Amino acid sequence: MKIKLPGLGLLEGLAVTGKNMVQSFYKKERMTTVQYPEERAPISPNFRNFPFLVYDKDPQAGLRCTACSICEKECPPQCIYIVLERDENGKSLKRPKVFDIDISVCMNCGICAEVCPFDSIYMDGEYEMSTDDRFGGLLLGLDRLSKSAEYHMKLRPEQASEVMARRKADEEKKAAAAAAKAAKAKADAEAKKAAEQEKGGEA
Amino acid sequence: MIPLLILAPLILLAAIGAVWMARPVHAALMLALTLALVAVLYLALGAEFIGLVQFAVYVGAVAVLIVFSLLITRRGDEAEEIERRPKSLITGLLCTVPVLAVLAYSAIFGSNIKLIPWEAKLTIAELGETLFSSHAPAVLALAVLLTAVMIGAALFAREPGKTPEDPAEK
Amino acid sequence: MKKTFLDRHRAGCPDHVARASCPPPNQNQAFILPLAAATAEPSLFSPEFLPRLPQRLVEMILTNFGVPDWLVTIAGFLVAAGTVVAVFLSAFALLSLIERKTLARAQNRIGPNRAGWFGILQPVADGIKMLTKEDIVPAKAEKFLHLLAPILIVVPAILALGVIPYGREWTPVPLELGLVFFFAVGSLTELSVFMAGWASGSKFPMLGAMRAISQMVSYELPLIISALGVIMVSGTLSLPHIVDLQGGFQLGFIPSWNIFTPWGLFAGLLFYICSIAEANRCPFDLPEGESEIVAGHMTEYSGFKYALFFMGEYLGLLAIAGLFVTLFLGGWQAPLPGLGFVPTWFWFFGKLALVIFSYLWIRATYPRVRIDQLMRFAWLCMIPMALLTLPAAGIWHFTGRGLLSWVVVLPLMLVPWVIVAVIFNRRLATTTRTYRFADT
Amino acid sequence: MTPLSLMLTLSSVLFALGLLAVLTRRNAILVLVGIELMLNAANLNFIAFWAFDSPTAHNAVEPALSGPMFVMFSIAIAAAEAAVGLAIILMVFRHTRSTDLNKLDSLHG
Repeated sequence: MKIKLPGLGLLEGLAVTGKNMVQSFYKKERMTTVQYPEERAPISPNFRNFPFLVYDKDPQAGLRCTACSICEKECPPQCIYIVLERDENGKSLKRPKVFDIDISVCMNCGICAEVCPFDSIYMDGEYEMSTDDRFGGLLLGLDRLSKSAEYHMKLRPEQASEVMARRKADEEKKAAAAAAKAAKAKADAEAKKAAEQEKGGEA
Repeated sequence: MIPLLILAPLILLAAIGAVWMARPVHAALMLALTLALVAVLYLALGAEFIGLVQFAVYVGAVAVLIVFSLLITRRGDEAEEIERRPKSLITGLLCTVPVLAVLAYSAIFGSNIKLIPWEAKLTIAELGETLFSSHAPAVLALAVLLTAVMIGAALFAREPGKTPEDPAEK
Repeated sequence: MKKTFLDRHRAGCPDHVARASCPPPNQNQAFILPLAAATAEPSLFSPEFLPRLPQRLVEMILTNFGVPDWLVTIAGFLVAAGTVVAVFLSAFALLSLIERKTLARAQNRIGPNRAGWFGILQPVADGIKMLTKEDIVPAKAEKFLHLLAPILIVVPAILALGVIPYGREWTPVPLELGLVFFFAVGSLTELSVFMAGWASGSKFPMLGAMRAISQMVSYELPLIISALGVIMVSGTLSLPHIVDLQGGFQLGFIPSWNIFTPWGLFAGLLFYICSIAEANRCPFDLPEGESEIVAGHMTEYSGFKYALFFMGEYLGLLAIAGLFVTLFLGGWQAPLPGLGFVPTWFWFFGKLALVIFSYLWIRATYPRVRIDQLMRFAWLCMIPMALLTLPAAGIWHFTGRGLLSWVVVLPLMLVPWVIVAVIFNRRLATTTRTYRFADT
Repeated sequence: MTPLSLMLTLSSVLFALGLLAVLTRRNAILVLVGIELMLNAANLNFIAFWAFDSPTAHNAVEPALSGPMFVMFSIAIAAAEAAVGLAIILMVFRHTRSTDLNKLDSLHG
């Protein structure tokens, strides 16, 4: 039965801060703060800040984004603006000519990363985004948004590796499908040629 | 003699300020200044303990009390106060000037008793001893008076009817 | 003169005090006690006389130049005042850094370490920042009073610092009525807090000032009553003499400070709590509670006047802590018998550092007290307990000041303390809070 | 103009100023300021006579400190009077919402 003397609560409070004060000098896990500009605290894996676009090898050609603008429609604060690139006679080139995200509006919810069918947009981990220009500086264009797949791999290893695995599997399937289609097309072509030879023969 | 000559005009100026100033809080602060200067005068005259007690009691407590009650009863009526003052001043002066004349006459010409000046020094030990030996009943009466005053003042100033309810019990 | 009670008491000076250091004080002492016993002039640089070095140097130089005697004493006092101000302004600068570092350590942070080596130049940085900030005076403010208020907060703190005995040889101004002077000057801060609040013109400072004054007034009473016990027992109001009477050791190693007496323990605790409230420090820092009244009476101040307020607050804290050390922790008396070689002012500033560290520790621990709890605590708990220490000191004196008096006085003090503590605790015990979780 | 007479004239002028304040001020609290001034003038007389006239020379029997003693009691009583006076003024203010002495004439009959 802990005797509850009226004054003891005060002393216990002092004991707690005293312990903190003393241990902060020698116990490592007590000192959670780091000297910010020089050392930086490691960010946790699923920390998400503004989105970024992934490109495989070449920033222009390898850009995974096909300007389907699903993310533009899904974005709650509507801070994404996409213009589809079309060649001279209006046929879509499945590539964004303009892809702007207004990071002063973006609330880092990550919905665009979830809905993107082409694994092209993911949440970034970079938090030092301060600029001196309130409007232009906070409107990130394609050049600042697109980052390499290796960066994605470095930023979020397991998510990136999962995406790469899935993409590799798709390629193989596509390749296989293409091969199969090619084979079928070849088979049809031969069957048609054979049919024409019989018709030629009959005629 | 020199400190007295320096302090006397200062005290008068501060007292005039306390009487004449339009805004009540300024008058109260000038009163605090007068009381502080009178305390310094007591120190100059050699009564240190009295000077320090006067400083602590008056400047520390009474002046704050007056200023506090001025805050509580704040009503911006200085304007009336200013425009009405000339009329009230004449009647006021009519009453106080004869009083002042009598007092001043007796002060300057009246005192012909043989004074034997001495090096005035108030030792705290003597003051304490006389206070508690020959004046002990007076001190006890004063103690009773002060407690009665404290309780009375608290009762007067309290809101009528409403006992201050204790938030903890709610 | 017939032998009065006080003479009989003083003639029989308490034995444990070395007779030499306890002259019967009922001689006709001058308003200012003789500066130092006319011992042989000590060597100029002996550690004991270090604090008085500048004063003695100036007096020596001036007497060589044939300056009239009264001018020399005035110059001596000015230089002594200069040393006090220099020492305690640097202590104020250091204290503002140490406070932030200790609070940081209590919260597992490191505290300011950017400006200079380990943050040692942080006070300089703060000072420059304060000086370069623009000094805004609100339009509706009374210009003169607005300027006068911060000055009137710093002046009493420095005046009070001049009276405290820092070493056997060094009391800047050894007044015969040191304690009365301290409290008289200390009560001036209430007027200046009012001026700060009222002269700023707007509502927040006015409310903050009213709260600050009601707190300081209601905590000044127990402060003075708990100091009365010391005056009663020592029989004098002069601080150097009170410290002399706390010399010597009981039972061989316990120093006979006032804190180690049955009544002194409780009076010291009350004085300590009231000194926290008087200096407006946490947990009684209601007047400038940031969450409630912006910055209390200091809201409309900026730049140097704001820095003056902080200087006033910290110097006031140093002064009241110095008085606590002088009255209860035996000023410059050594804690253990065989430490004669250490200069005495070292003990005073060591104890002062410990007391100030305890203030910081308390600030790191306790939440702010609500205004009505604060008032009820002062009037219902502090003043009765402070009044209780007076009869206890009397009984302690008349039962011979020895072990027997401990046995008699301690229960007399403990029982009411426990009763009040339990009653206070039960009334304040808030009803247990019932949590209603959202019914999912 | 001996120092004693200087002190006496000072206290008489202070007394006159206090009386002037009591007579001319309309705000009840400032009347109290006048009363405080008058009380201080009286105290000043006591201390002046004590300081400039050697008590022991005249009659050794009478205690030397009658002046300061009187002033001690008068300061205490003046503080008590100020406290009660202000409490009454607050009560009157709460009742009639004004401290203007001219408005407090409900006993006019």
